[in-house]
Amino acid sequence: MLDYITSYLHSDLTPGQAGNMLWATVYILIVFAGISLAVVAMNWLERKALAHMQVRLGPMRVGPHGLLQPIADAVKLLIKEDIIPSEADKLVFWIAPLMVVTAAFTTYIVVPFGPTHAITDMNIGILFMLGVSSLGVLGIVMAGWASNSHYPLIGGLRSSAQMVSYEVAMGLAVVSAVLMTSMNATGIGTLSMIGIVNAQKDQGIWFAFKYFPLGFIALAVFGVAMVAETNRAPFDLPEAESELTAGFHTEYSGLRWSLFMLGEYAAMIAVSSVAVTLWLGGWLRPFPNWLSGQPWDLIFSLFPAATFLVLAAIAALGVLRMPKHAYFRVQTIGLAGFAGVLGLIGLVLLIPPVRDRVEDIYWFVIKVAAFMYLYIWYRATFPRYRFDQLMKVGWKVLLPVALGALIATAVVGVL
Amino acid sequence: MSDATKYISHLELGERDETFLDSNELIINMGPQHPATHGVLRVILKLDGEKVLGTECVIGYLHRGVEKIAENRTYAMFNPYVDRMDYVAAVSNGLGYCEAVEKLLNVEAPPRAKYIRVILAELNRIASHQLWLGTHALDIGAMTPLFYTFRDREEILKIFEKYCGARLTTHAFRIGGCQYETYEGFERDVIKFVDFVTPKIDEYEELLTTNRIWVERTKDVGLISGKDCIALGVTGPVLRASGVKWDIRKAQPYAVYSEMDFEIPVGQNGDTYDRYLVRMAEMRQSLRIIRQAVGKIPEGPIMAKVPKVLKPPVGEIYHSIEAPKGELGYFIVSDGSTQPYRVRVRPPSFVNLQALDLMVRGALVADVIAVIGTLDIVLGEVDR
Amino acid sequence: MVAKLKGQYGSGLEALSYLGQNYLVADRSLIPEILQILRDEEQFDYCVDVTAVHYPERPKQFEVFWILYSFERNERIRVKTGISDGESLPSSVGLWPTANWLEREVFDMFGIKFDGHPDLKRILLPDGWKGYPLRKDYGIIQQDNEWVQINLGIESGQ
Amino acid sequence: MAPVATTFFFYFLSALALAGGVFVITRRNPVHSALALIVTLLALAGIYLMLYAPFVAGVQIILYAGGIMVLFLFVIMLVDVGRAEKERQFNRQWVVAIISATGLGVLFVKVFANSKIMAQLMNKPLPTLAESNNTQIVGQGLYGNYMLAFEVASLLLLVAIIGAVVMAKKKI
Repeated sequence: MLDYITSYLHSDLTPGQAGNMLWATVYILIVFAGISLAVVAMNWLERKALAHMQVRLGPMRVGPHGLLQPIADAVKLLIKEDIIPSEADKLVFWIAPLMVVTAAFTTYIVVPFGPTHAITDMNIGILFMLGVSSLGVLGIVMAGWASNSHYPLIGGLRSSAQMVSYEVAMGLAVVSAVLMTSMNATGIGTLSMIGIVNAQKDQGIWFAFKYFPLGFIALAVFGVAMVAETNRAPFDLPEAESELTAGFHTEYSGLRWSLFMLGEYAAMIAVSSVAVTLWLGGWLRPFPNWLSGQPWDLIFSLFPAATFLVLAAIAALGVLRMPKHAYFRVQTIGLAGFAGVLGLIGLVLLIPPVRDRVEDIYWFVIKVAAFMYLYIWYRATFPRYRFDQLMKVGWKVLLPVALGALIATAVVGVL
Repeated sequence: MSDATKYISHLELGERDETFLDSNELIINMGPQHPATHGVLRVILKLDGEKVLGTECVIGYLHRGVEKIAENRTYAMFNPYVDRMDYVAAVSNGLGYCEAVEKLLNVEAPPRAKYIRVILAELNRIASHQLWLGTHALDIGAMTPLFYTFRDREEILKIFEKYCGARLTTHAFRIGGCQYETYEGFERDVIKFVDFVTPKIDEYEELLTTNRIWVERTKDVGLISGKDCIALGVTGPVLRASGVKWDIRKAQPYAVYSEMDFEIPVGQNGDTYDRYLVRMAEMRQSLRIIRQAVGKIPEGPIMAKVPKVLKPPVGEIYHSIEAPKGELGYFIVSDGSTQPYRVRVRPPSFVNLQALDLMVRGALVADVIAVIGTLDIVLGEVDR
Repeated sequence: MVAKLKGQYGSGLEALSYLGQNYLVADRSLIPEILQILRDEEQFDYCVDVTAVHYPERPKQFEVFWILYSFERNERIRVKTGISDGESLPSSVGLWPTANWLEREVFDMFGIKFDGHPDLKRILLPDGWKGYPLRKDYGIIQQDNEWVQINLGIESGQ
Repeated sequence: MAPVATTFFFYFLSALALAGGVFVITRRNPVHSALALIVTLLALAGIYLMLYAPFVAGVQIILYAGGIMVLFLFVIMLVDVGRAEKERQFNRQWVVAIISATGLGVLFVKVFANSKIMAQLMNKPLPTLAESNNTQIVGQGLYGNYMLAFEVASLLLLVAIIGAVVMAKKKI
């Protein structure tokens, strides 16, 4: 038994490939918890970043700088009354949010956080990812229909049309990246997520910069399509609040509604992971060619610890800047505790074995976080597209551009 | 007019086409509780998919019988009520009412009072346009301008509060002049505000004017020609954006607008984008007026000699001013008693709202939102 | 203009001015023609307002006003006429489409009917409401109690 | 990876697919039927995975469950479900259907009972399918040996698309 547990530690495969059920379960639990935590953190970060872009403070009351706001929100949503409209189709109404969440979380099976840090590596990794994430739209359509109300129905119709349209452009962009994996000596490419990153490692270039600007164009197309796929501003028509009140989830409340939100944010992280894996080198650290060699490896492996230490320093600065007043005492202590935890994590990350294992994950997460920041930025900047304009962008701009980039990549690759 | 039916918004809400596959004609009830109808407007939409076949506005949810109240109050007592109509431009409402009653009484406010009135009315115009811009942008999906405009509108409200103690329903003017002398440092505050807000308007424009999505969402949306505007009685920025250079401040100047040097911004196409540009330019012109007015403001009394009990002679008067939303008119009939015999308010929002149907027919649902926003209606004024 | 109109219609028409504002007082029978002429020949292309006043003690209970404006001449004019209760007026929606809602409001508040109006129904008050609030015999706190009880499920709206 | 609990998953997925299929034809509400069809399609994808055909499984999910069923639902949602439920079902050929289904069933039972044919089938050595490069094999097959068939199929689809456009548009 012990052997069963420890044998995996020496292998350089993902637990799924190694066939180690125990470690696969552990990984699933870690990924599930990690993504849930990321969604919660994203909730807070989005509100804070958005607020600062809009000359306001955002949550400030629950905990220091509103750090505990997501928890308060979660509690509120859990204890809220769960309403099912009497005319709704109860079964479908009940299944819809589960479908969205399930689809969003299932995709993480193949997301490679590091060379071995994935639940499993499938031969059809990217295909699986796109396929399962496209099941999420079924949940939205079902929610729109089951609510038996006009606004959700229009929201559901909009979202199905939108997602089906943008999947085409998205798929073509992905294909051009997959095509790049076959530009090696054997001429055989791969659909496996880990394989794609390894191809970038072997070819010594991130696919975003390969055949510049072709790879970059494909990334840009994917970057637009992924925003549309996840129903986020400026493509948030299915839930356009000023037009359709709340679109497909108008009739949802409490826990079910929060499941939709959970699914939406999880899907955002998932598609960002795809973009990072396909074009931005996944877990690879930046500048592997230019800044190569032992010292640089060491410096880059110190980044995770440095990040946490800087965050801890910022939090500590916040502690110093807290008003010296009895009213703020609890908050000050809380913030100091938070700074302490961050600092402690930073120190732990300095220990060499931990450092080496965590570095891959760190770079992956940082790249995904950049995409998540883009999501917030879009939301603060752009008005919402109209439906016909959305379709026009999807079919008349993105699709030809993606197709052109694909053909150009193939031609350049053969030459 | 032969093509009068073009202007009539009347939905045939008859039987639906009951074929099995062709039943995608949808009747949607938008409002009275809806995030984008700016209050309690209810619009019944007849849709073919997302295309609007026709609309019908159902209003009156905020009807308070202001005109009936007026008949049972004295002239001075009714003054605060007018603030509650267009509650985002209360100063303009008060200005129109006070001037109308003054006309009826045949008195004239002293010059200093008139200058104060102009300054406050123009500040209020800016505040109203800022509120419009924020909510309009929010309707179209841009959240950020809302917070920018509300931050700057706050400064105006602070000036109001310092001047008369109220932020929104100011009741700033009295029949015959102003009740309050300006506070110490009023001019300085106003000039400081003008200097502060001038770059901010550029900031709003930076966010929106060249934003591609904004331009796509507003260009050629809600088109209305100048001829249609006049036929439908649409006034204010909507009329000017359609290319008709008409502003009561210039055409029939009241208060001291005849002494001010400003321009009337006009648009060409009469679409939502032009209306946006016109309102932005109007804010700049208002700043220009304020700057001049503060420079020229004379010393002197702020209240004309009016009797304690107002008893206008028998007669009737119509007086209108250029409110932020268009022509705001007061038609007052006096029977010689202390109470007006009849007060009729000619609300710009009410008349402008009629144009909604013409502007959105054939457009998409999302355009309805944009057009309701661009008409800049305030339901307190529509329903009175 | 006034002279011309007066020559045409004689005693049915009076042209007056009060506080610098011109207005015509016309007979009910002359209204459609006068409005037509004002719009077509005198360029009063903008109907500012249509409203009414109730004088319960007069035989012709209602005075109805049209407030017109001409962009060409930058001039306002009021046309007023008196009608008795139950009498109707020709609708001017054909002349100025803006009169649509304005006439509906007059109907809503005074109960004056406009012939030829495309959709004459209540606008500010609910469709089933009884009574015309801006008539002088309608008390200020009066309301259609029956409607309130049926539709709102409360005893009284006061 | 070594397969786990193969028998269980085979029967589980088969039962799911069968139950879904039955629900598709027995539900009166078309949306419920469509959802049952999705369950069937997903179960089939699972069976493909068990057959070491991950590429087919992935395509099954992305095309049928994620694409075509969304369009199905799209159309069904626009239809007045209340009316559709009262509509006469398309089951007038139930006699023919029963006869053909029974025939097929008898054939299956016969083959299964006939030990000679079974032995012949079972004794054949199974070709070893490599899970790790399944996609590559499919790709080479489609664009190598079966190039012509593949292109003909795509041409057929193109014709179908043009036909749909012509039928949907009243005037071009």
